[in-house]
Amino acid sequence: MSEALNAGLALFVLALAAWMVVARDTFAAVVGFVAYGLLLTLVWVQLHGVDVALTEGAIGGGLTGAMLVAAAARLRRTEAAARAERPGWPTRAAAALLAGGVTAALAVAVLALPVPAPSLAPETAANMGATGVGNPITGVLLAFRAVDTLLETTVVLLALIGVWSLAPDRVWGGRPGPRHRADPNETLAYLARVLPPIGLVVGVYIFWVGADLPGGKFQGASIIAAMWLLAVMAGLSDAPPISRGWLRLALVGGPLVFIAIGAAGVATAGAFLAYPDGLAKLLIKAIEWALLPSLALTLALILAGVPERPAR
Amino acid sequence: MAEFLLAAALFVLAMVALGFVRILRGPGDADRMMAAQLIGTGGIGALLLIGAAMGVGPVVDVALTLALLAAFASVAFFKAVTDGQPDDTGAAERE
Amino acid sequence: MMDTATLFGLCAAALVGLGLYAFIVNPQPLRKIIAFNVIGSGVFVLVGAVAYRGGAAGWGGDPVPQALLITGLVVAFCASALAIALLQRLAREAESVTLASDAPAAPPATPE
Amino acid sequence: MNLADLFTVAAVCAGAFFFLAGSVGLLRFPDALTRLHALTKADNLGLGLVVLGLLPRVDGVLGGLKLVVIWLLALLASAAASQLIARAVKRSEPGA
Repeated sequence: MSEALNAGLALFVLALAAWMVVARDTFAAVVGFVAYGLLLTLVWVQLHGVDVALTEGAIGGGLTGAMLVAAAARLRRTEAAARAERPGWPTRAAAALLAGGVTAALAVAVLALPVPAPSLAPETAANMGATGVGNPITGVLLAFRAVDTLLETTVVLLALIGVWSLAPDRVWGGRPGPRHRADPNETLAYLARVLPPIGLVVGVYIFWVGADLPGGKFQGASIIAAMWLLAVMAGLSDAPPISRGWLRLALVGGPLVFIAIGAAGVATAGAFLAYPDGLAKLLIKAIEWALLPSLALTLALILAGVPERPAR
Repeated sequence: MAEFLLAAALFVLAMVALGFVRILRGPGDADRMMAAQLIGTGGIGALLLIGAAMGVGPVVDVALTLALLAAFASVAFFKAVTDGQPDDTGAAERE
Repeated sequence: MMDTATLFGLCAAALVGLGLYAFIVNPQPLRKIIAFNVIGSGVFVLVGAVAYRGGAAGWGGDPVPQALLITGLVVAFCASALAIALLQRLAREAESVTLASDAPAAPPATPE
Repeated sequence: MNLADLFTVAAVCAGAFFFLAGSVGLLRFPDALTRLHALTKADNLGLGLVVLGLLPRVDGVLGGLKLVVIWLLALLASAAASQLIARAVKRSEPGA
């Protein structure tokens, strides 16, 4: 039965991907992508990647879906002009050939994967004791390959700086996104009053449980960011002007703590991002607690968009 | 029992695939958003069944996250369609 | 029947192909961003299938590639957000989102 | 197949039936608002019955509570989303 479920899931995911290719209207393709994100969450659970399923659900299902739907609706007026530039059949034939070739090459590679599957799981298991955390993925993210996570938090920050740098000069330092005003006793305002407190509790729970069970700061931060965004969309709160000092300090606070602890590792444990033995769990906790607010704020501001309104 | 739960998950997934047909055919954007909403709830149902069949507890946390963010796409759709002005029908009812 | 890893590995290969075709053929830039996300998720499912095969020591999958996948998902989201912000600024400035190089020169952006 | 398993099978089957009803309603009904009606009624009830069916299999009261919270959140999300979609439908129909 599990094979039947996997086959059904794979077929459904491919059908959605094919729909996104052939759909005439961008909005229809975007709705297909929202469903595609949800189905991928199920694929990750079938691939025994519950942490990845959690991340896909929070980021792929929630944040990316909302972002694309909003963008598709806003770009509707440019739709007809853009669609007119559909390439002729020679280009389409060449593209199909290229895509078929890439798929065939990948399929051959998949079918020729080495039979004793190479795995780093035994080595990870052997060294998990030193990290003090139970969840192997948190161990990998914050101890064995901590430099990846450090680079990632800086990439997220750079993405935010990239989005901000698109602001027209006259509103530089202003507030991101349009001012959402909503009828106070409307459905959206009600949802934005009820859901965020629950979402905050769930976000912190998923962040907290991440040490020993699937979860962690990225999933928790994206849930908290989504909740704040809901309040902004309902007009209950407004994005702060990007020129505020506290905001910029909060954004860089997490990565700075990460770098500080990493640098301290050079003196105490002989290498950048090495933790002195016995202190690993404490330092990992410190890094995670410092990163959570910065990540949540960065993800939320990336979604809030390009500054459009003067600060005042 | 696990086999039954997986069969039920497959059945729910098939129902959700029916909803996908509405995405294909749906004349209006609203129909497509409804189908996305159905796929969200169906996805949560299938996830819970798979988690129960596999006996993996944390899958319930994944379903919790999906349930929390289920309405997000529809909110974005509503904001984009009404591009932000407060709804006047509410006002009309209040007079 | 095929085992799970091969099934999803082949599914991933097909996703990458579909995404690549859509990326080349669809003229609308937002469709290209979506197609690029499909290619990305195809690659991620491929890595996920490899991680699934590496499951040992009591875990369902090899934690190292799964951790890299989580990093990849977050960065892919940020890249899509930046691409969409660029696209919206282009739409506001040029009133059209054509990527065709021979498009008529867009009217100079009149300060609003 | 002790009593709990029988209860699970019965409740999950009922839940699956309502998912079927919701999907068929989404496909067969003539216009957007009736589809919306069928959709929200059916799939919430379907999810509720699935959660009910899974309750005896869960370990501990906390796990059961979490399942019920998931259902309530899905109810809230579905209710709010259907209100918003319905309002969007009314706004887009000129003078409807």
